[in-house]
Order: sequence, then structure tokens, then C-alpha cells
Amino acid sequence: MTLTDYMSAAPEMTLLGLICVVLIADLFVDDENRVQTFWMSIAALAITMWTLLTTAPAESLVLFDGSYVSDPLSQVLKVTAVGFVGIALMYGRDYLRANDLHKGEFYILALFGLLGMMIMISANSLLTMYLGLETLALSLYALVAIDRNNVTSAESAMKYFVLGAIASGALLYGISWVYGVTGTLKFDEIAMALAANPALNSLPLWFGLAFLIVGISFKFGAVPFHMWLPDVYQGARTPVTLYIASAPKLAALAFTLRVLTDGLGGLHDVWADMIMVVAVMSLLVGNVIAIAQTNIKRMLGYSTIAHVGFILLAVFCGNDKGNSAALFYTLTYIVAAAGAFGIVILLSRRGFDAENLSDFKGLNARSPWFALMMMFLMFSLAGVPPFIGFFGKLNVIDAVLSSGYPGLAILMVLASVVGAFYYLRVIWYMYFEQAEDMAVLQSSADTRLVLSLNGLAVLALGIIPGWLWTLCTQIALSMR
Amino acid sequence: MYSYYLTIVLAPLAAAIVAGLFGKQIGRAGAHWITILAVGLSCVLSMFVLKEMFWGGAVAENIHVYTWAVTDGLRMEVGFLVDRLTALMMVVVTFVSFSVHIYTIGYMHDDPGYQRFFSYISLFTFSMLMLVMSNNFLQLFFGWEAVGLVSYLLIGFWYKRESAIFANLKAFLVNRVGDFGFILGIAAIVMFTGSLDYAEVFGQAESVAAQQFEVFPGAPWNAMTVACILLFIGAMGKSAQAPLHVWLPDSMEGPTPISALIHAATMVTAGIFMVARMSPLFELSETALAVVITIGAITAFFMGLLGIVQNDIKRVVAYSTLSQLGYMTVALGASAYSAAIFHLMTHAFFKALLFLAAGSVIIAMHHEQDIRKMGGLRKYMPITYWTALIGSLALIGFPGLSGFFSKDLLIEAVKESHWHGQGAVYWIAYLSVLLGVFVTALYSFRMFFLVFHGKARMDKETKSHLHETPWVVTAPLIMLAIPSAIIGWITVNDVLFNNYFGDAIVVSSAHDVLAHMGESFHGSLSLLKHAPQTPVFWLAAGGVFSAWFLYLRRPDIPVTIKRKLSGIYTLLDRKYYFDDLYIKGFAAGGRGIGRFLWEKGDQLIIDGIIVNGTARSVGKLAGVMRQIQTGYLYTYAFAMIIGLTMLLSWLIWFR
Amino acid sequence: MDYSQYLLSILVWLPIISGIVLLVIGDGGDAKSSKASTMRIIALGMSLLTFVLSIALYAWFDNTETGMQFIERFAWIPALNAYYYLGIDGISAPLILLTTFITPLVVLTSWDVIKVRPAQFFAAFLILEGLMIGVFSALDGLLFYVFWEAMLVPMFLIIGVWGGERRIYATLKFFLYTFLGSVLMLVAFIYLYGQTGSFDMFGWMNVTIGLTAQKFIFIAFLIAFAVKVPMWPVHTWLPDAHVEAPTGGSVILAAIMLKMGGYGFLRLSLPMVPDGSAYFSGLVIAMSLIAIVYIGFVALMQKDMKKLIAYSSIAHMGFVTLGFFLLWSIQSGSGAGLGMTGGMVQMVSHGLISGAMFLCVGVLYDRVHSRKIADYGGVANTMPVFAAFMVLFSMANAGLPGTSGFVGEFMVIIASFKANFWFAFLGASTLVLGAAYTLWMVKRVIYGEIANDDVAELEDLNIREFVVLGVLAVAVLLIGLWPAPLVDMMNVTVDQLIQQIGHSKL
Amino acid sequence: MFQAILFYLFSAVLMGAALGVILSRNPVHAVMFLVLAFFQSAILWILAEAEFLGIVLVLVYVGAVMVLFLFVVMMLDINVEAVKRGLTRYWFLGLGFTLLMAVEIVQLIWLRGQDSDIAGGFEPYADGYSNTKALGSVLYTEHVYAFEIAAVILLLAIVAAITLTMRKRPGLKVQNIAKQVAVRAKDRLRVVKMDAEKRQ
Amino acid sequence: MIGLQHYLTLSAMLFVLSIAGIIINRRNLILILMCIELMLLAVNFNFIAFSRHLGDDTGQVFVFFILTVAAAEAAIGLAILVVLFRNRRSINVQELNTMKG
Repeated sequence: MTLTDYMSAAPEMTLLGLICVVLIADLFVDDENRVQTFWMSIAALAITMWTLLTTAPAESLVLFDGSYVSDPLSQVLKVTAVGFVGIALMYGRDYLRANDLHKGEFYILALFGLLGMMIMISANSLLTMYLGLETLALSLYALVAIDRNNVTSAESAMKYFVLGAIASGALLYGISWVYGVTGTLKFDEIAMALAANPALNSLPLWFGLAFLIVGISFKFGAVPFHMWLPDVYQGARTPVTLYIASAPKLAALAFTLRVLTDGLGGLHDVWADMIMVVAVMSLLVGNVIAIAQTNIKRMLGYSTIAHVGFILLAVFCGNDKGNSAALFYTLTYIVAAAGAFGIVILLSRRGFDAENLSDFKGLNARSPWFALMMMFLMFSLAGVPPFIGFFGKLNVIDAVLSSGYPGLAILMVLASVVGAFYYLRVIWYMYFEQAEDMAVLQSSADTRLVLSLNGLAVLALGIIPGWLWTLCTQIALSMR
Repeated sequence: MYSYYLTIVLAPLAAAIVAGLFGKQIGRAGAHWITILAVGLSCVLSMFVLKEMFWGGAVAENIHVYTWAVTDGLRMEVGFLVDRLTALMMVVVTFVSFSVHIYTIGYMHDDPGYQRFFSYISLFTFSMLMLVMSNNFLQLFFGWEAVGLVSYLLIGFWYKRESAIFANLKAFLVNRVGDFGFILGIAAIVMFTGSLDYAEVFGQAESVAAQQFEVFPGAPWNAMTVACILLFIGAMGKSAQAPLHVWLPDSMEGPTPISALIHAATMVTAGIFMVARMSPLFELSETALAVVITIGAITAFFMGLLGIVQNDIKRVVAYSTLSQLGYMTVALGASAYSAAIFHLMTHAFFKALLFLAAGSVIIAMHHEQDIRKMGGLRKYMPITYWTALIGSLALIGFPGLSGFFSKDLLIEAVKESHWHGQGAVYWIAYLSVLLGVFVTALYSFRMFFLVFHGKARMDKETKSHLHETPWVVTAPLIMLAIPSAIIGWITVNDVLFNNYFGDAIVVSSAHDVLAHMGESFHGSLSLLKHAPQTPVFWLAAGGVFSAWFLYLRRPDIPVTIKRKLSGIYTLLDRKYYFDDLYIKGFAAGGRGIGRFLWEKGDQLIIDGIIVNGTARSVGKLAGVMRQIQTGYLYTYAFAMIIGLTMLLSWLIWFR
Repeated sequence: MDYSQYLLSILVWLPIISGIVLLVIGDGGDAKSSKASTMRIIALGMSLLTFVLSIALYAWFDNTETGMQFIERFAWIPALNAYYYLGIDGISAPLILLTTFITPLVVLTSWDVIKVRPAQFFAAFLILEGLMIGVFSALDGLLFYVFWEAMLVPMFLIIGVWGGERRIYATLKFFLYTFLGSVLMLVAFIYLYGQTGSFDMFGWMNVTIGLTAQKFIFIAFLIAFAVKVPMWPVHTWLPDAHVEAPTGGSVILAAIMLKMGGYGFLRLSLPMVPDGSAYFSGLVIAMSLIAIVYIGFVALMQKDMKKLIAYSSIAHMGFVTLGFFLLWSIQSGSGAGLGMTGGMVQMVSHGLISGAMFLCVGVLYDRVHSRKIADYGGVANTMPVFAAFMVLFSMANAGLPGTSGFVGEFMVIIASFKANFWFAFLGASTLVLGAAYTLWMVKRVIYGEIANDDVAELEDLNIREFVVLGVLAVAVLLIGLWPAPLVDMMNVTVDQLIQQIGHSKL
Repeated sequence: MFQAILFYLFSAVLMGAALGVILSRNPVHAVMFLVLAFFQSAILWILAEAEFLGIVLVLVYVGAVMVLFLFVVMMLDINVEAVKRGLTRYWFLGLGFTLLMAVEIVQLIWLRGQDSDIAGGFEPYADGYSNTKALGSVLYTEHVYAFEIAAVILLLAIVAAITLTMRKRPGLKVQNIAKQVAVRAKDRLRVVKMDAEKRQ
Repeated sequence: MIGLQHYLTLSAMLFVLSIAGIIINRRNLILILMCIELMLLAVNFNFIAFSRHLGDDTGQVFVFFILTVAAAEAAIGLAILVVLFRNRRSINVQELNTMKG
């Protein structure tokens, strides 16, 4: 163990240190000035980001006796995660302030969650992965329940907690089998063991794999392990939902790729079938049930399930193209998802959550600009060009087709047609209906700016998606 | 000559545009002056062209004006083919049109749509000239449809009248049925010859006739027969041959001048002209000729019968027109194209005359058209009376008048056309035209006597105002009466027997009845002398006598006949139920099909079941599937366990 | 420096950027404000400028060139081997001209009719115009698809925001129908991309594809384009969309957006999967003929003028697809080119005529606020000038020679006779049916006694409406009387295309 | 053999205790059953020569976690009688699926597992081997990263638990540290200048 | 000889029992939390058995961490439970369905 080990893990350590600083500093901030905690958190994120960018290793590094890996994939995912946590805090600030929820704990927990994500992203062993996952999950449970006086929050937190615990139980059970069969927890060693001894590729390991897939599916919210997701999206306060809906998907993706590709890549033909079933069910269930929703958060929850279907179908391919597509899709998806929840927050005010679809009625009359932004985001989610969501779908379909599954490709596009309906419904409410209340949107200028940039980003990225595409391809190639 | 032709065609067009677009600016007088001058110019130039053709030794010209489009090797052009047939038609068209223009000044004097009317009839003149002067099928079709359009506009000229706008729609649609066949015929021509140009098509006629074509798989027909029958369907529409005749009587809803111009003299003869023009093609298909002659014969006789029971002055003339068109068609079918054209020409004059006379009467009667309410007009309207008499006599073929020559020789030609065999076709044709003479005389003079003779049956008010119509009305009557009377005498020899048409009309030697007749033809005078020896003369005379006896001497007899033969009378009165068939059968049937397809096909099956049904099913599915999300924690856990168990089961048992 | 090099890009982006400017500046939510009228003037000016530039396009267009002209090619997404690749030939050029010609008219039509958020309305139209030109000029599959889909967005809003009573149903139906069609096309595109490694359409044309794959690709294309055309039986979105759209929307929809389908057949289906097209040509012809006859009957029974015209659009577009797919039915000799050119001419002409018909209905609707035939009667009494236009366009709609409506139908009927007598027979039935439904409507709306007080109070066309209809009337007559300039543009390309289709790709 | 008897005995008790946990109606009883289960487990682990973990289980789990459970049960004071019959409507289905899963896992272990090397007993440790020492030696070296994360998780748990459960009771008087720190002299002391009053 | 298979079987049965407990229980949430503890216990059995079988200490280290995390998890779970109870005055699983569909 050398100093370079620690240096390379500097982002995590920096973040942890800063969390402690914020935690203590927050004690000296009173409720009226809580915004200082916000700025401190943002500063912490900025410093973490700076550390990330400056200490980026030139090549893949495996540290801490194989517990930690730093590679291009982790670098990109971490940068994105830090950025989106920042955006989530930004969007949530005004809402929290207006609803008497502006507590330092929110920021602390959010930062802890980020730390968990970063640990997951950089995990090179199942142990680290598990610990990172728990760090993230525990932060999320607490965040969901953070509004202590809110019945639905508590209820959804409870559901989330119990199901999450079951999932991690199943995951652990699976890990134990993988460990038992291969004798190691580290992904690279697992892969080597499999390569060295093909006899390991047998039922006991598959069993472990099945349990791992339960864990992965749960984290992503894939059918039939998705049941928590709509309730949590709906029950949590909107900034928390935004938080859950964005950055943790990156961690889930890292989890998936590390386990399935890095570790158990040799079992592709076993897990591919399982992933495919789960993904196809997610596509169908997510898109269909979303149609029946009236609560926009819940609707976006189901839409997330559908998008997860796409991501998993990309993973299903199990090749560079598929991994690249999964990465691309996830990155682009969370841009749109964060923006969409940002608009939901923007529409809310004290004592009023713009949770129902009908709250979007006549938004074009109230704020043409943000109606336009929301339209961009919805079309991006629906996969209509020139918005970036289209290229995500294009990438996945390309991967699936080149793997030789035209039927799946057709199923995907048909599902996205069904999905288009509920996104269109949001636009329909915004543009085609009369406003029911004409309250002026309240939010600070900086939030508006970021939100606008977010909305424009889905368009700008859609017009020039090339660099991101190249980036994802390179990362996928570097994963071997 | 090229600039002459262009002027002839474009002058009426220019006038029409000016009168139509700037009618308000140039005023009523401006409108009629400009159009009359333009059409007059065309008329004079046309006569000049005819003169050059006839006496000046001008040869037929095939002139390219501009290329409409060229694609895929098919040249579509606009051009003129001016030969003797064309020249004759041009004169007929422009002359009648000119007369009608003048007449219109009087007839439409009080109408608010005065300028519009002049614009339309000038436009019509242009269209008709384009039709007759065309050197290719495309332009022919253009003119064909353009005259149809103007006819549509003019029948519905008084667009407030429900009956008028019904009639114009009907006219257009029935014509379209004919055009349906016509355009298929053109398509067939293009398919077989690869060209639209007359000269090229005719040049390849022989090779086409040698081809077979399967309309129904497994039943090869002669290609020429197919093409000719399809083309003739077009002629049936335009020239109102049964069963596509139903529009013509209704078209009398339009102002009388256009009844004269369009629905008697020119447009309706377009079909006759077209078949004559296509004689190089028709000659090669006896089947097609048999069809033509049969259709013509049926029209000639049965439409004439309807004239007897009509009471509307214009409708009587209209049915007479139908019948005469039938005559011309029969002549075409008998390969006596020249006879058909000759009859077309004479008919144009005397039928226009009759219509204008009828119009004159209508003006005098303050737009009363029922002949039962007229009578004794002779003394009030002498000019109208005498001109109408000339027209009627010409129509029935009174020896010496133009109709005599054309009709007598036409019937003679049919009689001679033995190459149709001694079968049904020949006898239907011959008997129809022969008996038709009697019928023609009967209805013509029934109308004539009822209008001009006997006692006046109109109300006092009208009677007190009766007087001769102004000179703008009577002048055209006189203008037309002159050729009606003498044109036959002058031209019969040249047109029919002296190979006047030259190459314009091609008749195969086996069919050439006129040539056969020409051997025994010794001039107009001798024909006149032999007139009383023909059945035609006596049939006509019998018709006139019957009319005199039945309607002037014993008006009670027709009433009795009507009662005794109520079945036949009803049949005639309802026009053989053709209107019912079309309106209640085809039109209502079409609407029924439309409603069925719309309501059951589009709304129920496609939209209801497939489109909205899918949407509804997905919605329902969503409703059902969301039930799974019960909200209960143990259900959620259960779902996870089911998923896990399924994965395990699949691994252990199915993999 | 040859400026024509960037002409296509200018044509695509000028309207889009103008639209964005309009959107950003906005009208302050008040249609009567001076800001709103400035926006109108900008919209008109920009669309006119685009039109003027497109005339330059016409002027510089070389009728004898067999390949693409005005080519622009820049790397766009290198990772995907996708290019910003524009170019036109004789198939796309007339349609671009049609687009630039119609748009100013639409702007003019909607001048003060749109009371709600006019800036957004005009912005949507300008953006739509740019995207449509983009579709017609894109030579890169991905770029094509992006333009193709993006086009749905403004149209979705135009119908949904400014439409009629059931606009939401209509616009959702429109969007989902067309979206469904195009996503399948996307799958086909990606498949082709997988085969060639690029989105270059010429690469797609030259790559070898097995018959089974060709069949699937053709089906995918067919669904996409048939929905757009629309062909029976996927046509039911059109009447709804047309009826509910504002007049301008109906015009654009009928005049240009429907042409996308036909254009797609020519640009993609036929050259890329010739064997698949050959295999299914009978099906397409059957669908086209059903469209012509079936829809003709359905149109007869419509009670709503816009619906009637919408159905007549479907029937007329049946000629387009009929003409395109005759190629394999024609046993010998020429004729395929005639059918194809005829289909193309029919597209342009239908764009003018149906656009004009919708404008006519719009003129009435603006005054009476009803599209029901039964609410009118005797309009000619109070609006003689309008009646003249309406009759003219109706005649053109019925395919009267001398109007543009005739040209394409004539060519297609002649070509289809070469293929099969019964094709021509069923096709030509439009002569009767088309006249029947159009003129019956004219009879009930235009002619007759003044039917009610609304009609009695009608005012005749104002100058703006007169100009719009007049310009269209001139265009309709011009093409009808002298289609040679239009046809000459297409000839070389069509010949080239038929050669291309002639090569089997198996 | 003796080991086997012990194993089966303790296992049986463990299973019984587990059944007791999921079936007992009173939560306090359930906690007690759970404690029993943990004890049995600890014994079984020690039987497998994992002494350190056996001890930790008793200390950490029984000593801390179970007490926490009991504490919460008591605190919430749930009315046991109010809780109705404790099975879901489709309990048999749930049971069926879990049974199926059990069968599958056992089938894997006993039947399909025969051919792999998982059959057979444990290798006994060498003499002088200290389980605790062995674990201790890797915990801070090889697994230091994980160890740090575990620390973070504990910190997180503290923060989270406090965030969720600590609430200000009305009427509870506490010092506001932030306010006290932020106080300034001028907030406490007000210098009032007054004009001299005139003598009356 | 008592060995891997026996421990694994025991673990499997514990695991399945805990799952059954979660699914069929509709009484109160505390029981569910306890079932989760049981489940983790089962996992621990697995790890220890494998660790012993492989002669590799990593498995036991993992158990160590699982115990730590489980404690933290229990703390947070109970905290949420308390919050829920304060709001609802009930921890009945049956009443926990305000969000569904």
C-alpha cells in the first residue's frame, strides 16, 4: 500500500472529508441562513469535481489490494454523478426552503449518497460494491423519509427500506455463492478464475448469478423488482425524487457493468437470457402502466422502468457496442429525467406540490419558456429527434440489431410508441389546455438558469451527439 | 396560316378572360362587344380558312404549337391539325357561336350575370375550337373536358335554381362516365401505339388491329376493338347516346342561347366529330362499328319517342337533338362518316335555329316554357314563326331544305351498309332511322302547331304583352335560317360524294357505302325529284299530318290515347325510367356504398376496432396491470420472490 | 466562390432560425400588440425570402444532371459515420419549391386569423418549413430521419394548440400513427447502417441485401410511408387531423407533409430494396386502387368540408403510389417512367390543389365558424369572387384538363393501362367519383339560394385572401397548361432511378 | 459424530426459533425468538471454527441490535390484540413459492452439487491458528478500504437515525449554539441616548 | 461429516423461512424487520461455510462487514419505523397502502 493508492482514491476521501466539514459547519448555521449549507455543499461538490479531474489516472488502476478501481468508466460516471447531485441540490433548494424542509441533513445525506455512488462506481470487488451500495441505499432511505411529518414519505421510505433490504439480502446470498464457487470477490480475479477453470461455469455459479441479477434489477427498478419505484418516486418529496431518479442510475449502471461484464462476462450466455426477460418486461410494464397514471412523479417513475428496459437491453448484448450504448443511454436519460423533475419542482410552491398531471395545464400561458423546456425534455424522453433521447434509443437499437435480435429491436420501438403517448400527454396539458391557476412561478434566477441550460442541453446534445458517442465507445473499449 | 389559327383560337379566349375577370370594369356593353368582336373575328377567319381549303387549294396542316410535356418517350404536345374536316367544324362552331352571341344580347338583357355569360360562351368557343383543331389526343381530351366544364357552368348559370344546379351536376357526372371510357381509350391508344399524335397513331393503326388484348384474362380481344369501344364510350357521354343521354334534357335548365350553342349545335356533336376523326381506327374494327350503330339506332328512335310526350318547349327540342345525334351516330356506325358530319353541320344550323326560336318564344312568353300554355303565336311573332317553320321542316327532312339532304342520304347510307350483315344490327339500325323519321315529324310539328297555331291558351296578362322579339334576337334567327334552308342543296355533292374530306376521313373500301351511293348520285336536283319515291318522304309527311290531325283537329284523341295506353305513356313520361335508375340506383347506391364504407369500414373497423381499439386495449391493459401494484408491501415482496423463483426454476430445469 | 454551394443549407436553416427568433422574442401574449404584428411581418418576410432563394435554386438547377446537385457534405457524427449531407435531384427539387411556395401563402392566410400566441404559431410554421426542406434534401439516412421526426413536433403543436374542437384526439392520433410508422423505418435504417457502416443513402443503394431482409425492410418502409401518404387502410388519422387543424396547418399537412410518404418511396424504398419492392408491388398497387375507389365513395358521404377534402387527398395520393409501383407490372416497353413522373407531378399538383381547397374552406370557416356543408348554401350569391375560385379549385380537384390536377392523373392512368387494364379501369373511376364528391359539395355550398342568415352576411374575399387564392390559381393553371418545366426537372432523375431499380440487389 | 449431533440439535433449535419469529403474534416474543436464533447461530459458527464471528454476533447483535429492537417495540407500545390474524390472503401461494425456492436450492446443494467439489467436510485449521488474529491481520490491510467505508456507514447511520427521529418538543429548552456563537455585542447591549429631560 | 452442504442447507432453509415470513406476514412491520435480520443471518451462514470450505478468510471478513452494515441498517429501519408510527399511529402492514396503482 503506497501513497499513490490514497492519492488515486483522493476524490472519495476529499468528499468524505468535506462531508464532515459540512456536517460540523452546519451546526453553526441557523435555519434562516441554511442556504449557506447549500453553498457549502456545492463548494464541496466543486472541490470533489476538481479533485476528480486533476487526479484522474492516465490508465486503469486497481488499488487497495484489488478493492478499488479507477478507470475511464469510473471517471466519467463519477464526474457525471457529482454534477447531477449538484444539479439536484440546486433544483431542490427553493422547494425545500418553501416547505420548511431546508435542513442541513438533507445536504449531508445527499453527499453521503454521492459518496456511496462513487464507491460503487469504483468498486472492484463485490465487498466494496456491497458496502457502497449500502452507503447509497441507507442515505436514500433516510432522504425519502426526511419529511418526518409526511405520511406518504414515511410509507414510501418504509417500503423502500424493506424491499431494499430484501434485495440486498438476495444480493448477498448471490455474492456468497459466487464467492463459494470462485473463491474470490474481486471482479478481475473472478474473471480469471472462470477463464482458468471452465468447469466453474455451472449451476452453482449460475445460482449466485441469478441472485445478483435480482440485486441489480432492484437497484435499477426493473420488472418484477420494480415495485418500490413508483411508490418511492411518488412518496418522496420532489427534490428527493429528483435525486433518486438521476445520479443513482449511474451507480446502478456501474454495478451492472462491473458485475456482469468485468466479473461474470464469461457467463454472458447465461445472464443474457435473464437480463433480456427482465428488460423486456420492464419495457412493457413500464410503458403500459405509465399510461394510466395521473400523478406525474409516479408516471415518470414508470417511465424510468421503461427506460431501464432499454438500458438493460443494451447490457444484454454483452459486447462493446452494448456497453457503450448502455452508458450513452444512461447518461442521456438522466439529463432529461433531472430536467423533468426540475420542472416539477419549479411548478411547486409552499404547501403545493405540482404532482398531478393536471397541474401542468396551461403552462405555456404561464411560462412559455419553461413549457418549451419541458416539451424538449418530454420529447427527449420519448425519443423524438433531434433531442438526445433519440440517439440513446438509436444506440441501443443499433447494438441490439447488430447482435442479431431484430425482434427485440421492433419490440423496443413499438414500446416507445406506447410510451410516447404519456409524454405527449404532458405536452398536451401544457399547450392545449387552459391553465387552472395562474400563479407566478417562484424560483431564484440561478435555478432558472441551470434548468434552462438543462432543457437546452437535450437539444444541443441531440444536435451534436458525436463527442458523447465517441466517448462512450472509447470507454466501452477500455473496459476489457 | 399558323397565325390565323392561333388568332381563331385565342381571340375568344382573350375575350373570355377580359369579360370574365374585368366584367365589372368594362360594363355590360363592353363585355358583349369584346366577345362578339372576338368570336366574329374567329368566324371570319374560319370562313377564310374553309375557303382556302375548299377553293384555295390549301392543304391539310399539322402544326406544332408548344410541347406540353415530354416524359418517358411520350410526347405530349399542343398543336393544330387543320384539314377540311376541321375547317368545316370551325366554321360551324364559330358561326353558330357568333349568332348566339348576338342573340344573347337580347335574351340575357335583364340578367345580372350578363358579363359572366358572355365570358362563358366565349370560353366555350375557345374550348370547342381547341377540341376540333387538335392534332393529338391530349388536346382533344382537354377540349373535350373544357367544353364539359363550360357546359356545366352554363347549365348552372342560374345557380339559385335548385333544378339548374341539379342538372349541371348531373350533366357533368354523366359526361364524366363517358370520359372515364374516353381516357381509357386514350390510354389504350398510347399503349398500342406509344403516341398521342393523330398522325402517328393513324400510321400505326394497321399494326394495332393485328394485336390482341386481354381485358378479361383468357379472352383475347382485338386491340383496336377495345380502343375504339372505349373511345366511343366517351362519345356516348358527350353526344348523349343512350344510356348516357340523361343529362341532355335536363341541361335545358340553362339559358336558351347555350342550349342552342352547346346542347344542340356544337358540343354534343363533339362525339360525332371525334369518331369521324378517328375513322382510320374505327374502320379497322367492325365490332366497334356494330356497337356504334346499335347505340346510335337505339338513341335515334327511342329518344325521339320521348319528344312526343314532352310539354316543355325546350325539352321537345332537346329530345329531338338526342334523336338526331342518334342519327349521326348511326351514320358513323355505317361508316358513312361524311354523312354524319354533313348531318352534323345541317343539324347545327337548323337545331340552333329551333332553339333560338324557342328562346324567342320564351322571351315573348315571359319565360313560360310549357307549350300547353301557348298557341296561336303566329300572328304575334311572324319572324319567329317563319324561321321556326324553316327549322322544323329542315329537321323533318322536307325536300329541298338542308335536313332533307343530310337525313335522306344518311338513311340511304344505312340501308346500303350491308357489310354489317343481314342480322339484327342492320335491321335495328335501318328500321330505327326509318321509323324515326315519322316520329321526328310528329313531335316537331306537334310542338310547332301547339305553339304557333290553334287558339291562344296563355293568360290574358301575357297575351297583352305579346309581340315580336327585338332585332338582336330575330337577326340570328334569320342568320341561321338561311343556311338551314340552303346549305344542304349547295354542299351535298361536294361533302358527300366528291371526296371533300380527303385524307381526313378514311373509309375502307369494303365499308364505303357513300362511294357506292355516289355512283347513282346525280346532283341535288335529281335527289329532290326522287324524294317522293322514298319512304322517308311519306313517313315525314305522315308525321306532319298526324301532328296536325291529333293536335289541331282532334286534340281529344291524344288524351284518349294517353288514357288507353297509360302504361306506355307512363314509360315515356318517365323517360324509360333511366333517371330513376341513375338517381335511385347509381347515385343513391353510390352514396349507400359510401356510407357503408365510411361508417362500417373507416369508422367501425379501421378506426373503432383497430386504431382506437388498440388504444383502448392498451389503456385497459394499463388499468388491469396497475392493479398488480396493490400498495401492499407483501405483494411487492411477493413479486420479487416470484421473479427470483422463476429465474431459479428456469436455470435448474430449463437450461 | 460559388454561393450556390450553401444554398440548401440556407434554405433549411433560414426558416428554422427565423422561427427560433420569433419564439424567443415572442408576442407578449397579445395578438393585437404591435409586437405581434412585427412578428407577422418577420414571418412573412422570412418565408418570402426563402421562396426567393428557392427560385435561385430553380434557376441554377441543371435538368440534365443525373446525379445530385447542390451537394453539401460535412462530418456530423463521426462516431456513427453520419454526415450532414444535403443534395437534391429532380425528385426533391420540385418538392422543395412546393414547400417554399406554400409557406408564405400559409403565413399570409393565418395573418390575423390566429388570435392566440401568433408568434409561436408562425414560429412553428417556419421551423416546420425548414425541417421539411431538410427532409427533401437530406442524403444521409440519420439526418433524414432526424428531420423527418422533428417535423412531427411543430405539427403536433399546430394542430393541438390552434386546432378545433377535437384537436387533442386528432393530434395525438396524428402523432402516434406517424410515430409508429417511422420508428419501424428507424429499425430498417439501423439495419442498413449495420450492413454498410454508414448512413450514406448511396451506400445503402449499392449494398447487397438478401431477399428476406429486403422484404422486411420494405415492410418497415411501407408502414412508415404508407402512414404518411396516407394509404388505405392506415389513413384514418388524416381526416381527423385535417378537420381539427387550423387552416394553415391543414394546408401544410395536405400540401407538403403528405408528400413525404411519396418522396420516401422514391428516395428509399424503390432504390434501396428493389427486389423487396418488386415482391410487394402488387400489394401496394392494390392498396392504392382501394384508396382511389374506396376513399372516393367514402368522400362522397362526408358532411364536413374539410373531411371531404381530406378524403379526396387520400384518393389522390393513391395515384401517386399507384404510379410509383407500376414499374413491375408493365411487361414491355416504356411506361414506368410515365407512371413515376405522373406520381411526382400529382404530388406537386395535389399540394397546390388540396392546399387551395383547404384555404377555401378556411375562408368560409373564418366567417361562419362552421365546416359543415349543411350550414352553407348559395355562397355564390354573397361571395362571387370566392365562388369562382372555389369552383376553379374544385374542378382542379376533379382532375379537369388545363389544371394541374389532370396532369399527374393522366400520366398515371396511361401508365397503369400499360400495366393492366383493370388498374387503369379502377384508377380512372376517380374521374367520376372525384367529380361526384367535389362537385356535389360545390353544389351544396356554393350554389343554390342563400341558405341562412350566416351566408347572407358573408363578405367576399379581402385582398389578402384574394392574393393567396389568386397565386395558387395561377400556379394550378400554369402547371395544368404547361407542365413541361416541372416534368423536365424530373425526367432525368426518374430515368436514372428506374435504371437503379432495375438492378437486382440480391 | 458428536459434532454432527450437536449440529443437528442446534440447527433444529435454530429452525424452531426462526419459525417462532415469523409466526409469533406478539412482537416481544418474536424478538426473543430471534435472540434465541442468534445464539444458536453463534454456537453453530463456533462449531465451524469461526469463533470471532460467533462472539461478535452475540455481542453486536444480541447485545445491541436486538436491544434496539426491543426498545422500539416497547416504545411504540403496539396493541397486540388489535393486530388481527396474521396471514395474507394469498399466504398459501407465497408459501408455495418459497417452498419451491427451498426445493430448488436444496436440490442444487444436494443433487446437482455432488459433481462439484462442495461436498465433504471442512478442513480443520492448523494448530495455533487464531481466527481472530487472522481476521484482524487482513481487516486493516487488505480490507482497509472496506473498513473505512464501514465506518462511513456507521456515521451515516447515526446522522440518518438522528435526522429521522430527533424532533424538537415544544417547550423543550435547549441552547441554540448557532445563535450563541453568532451573537454580537450590539445585539445584547443597547446604548440608548436620551435627551436630557427638562426639569419640570 | 458435517460440512459445507449441511451449513448451506441450513442457510438455505433460514433464507427461505425469512422470505416466507416477509410474504405471508401482514401483522406489523417490526416482524418484517426481524425477518430481514434472519435473512442476513442466513447469508452469514453461507459465507462462513464457504470461507471454511475454501480456507479463505475473506468470507469471514465479509460477514464482519455484513454484521456492521446490518446494525446500521437496523438502526435506520427502526428510525423510519418510528417516523411512520408517529405519523400513522400504526405499523400494520395492511394499512400501508396509500400509494398504489
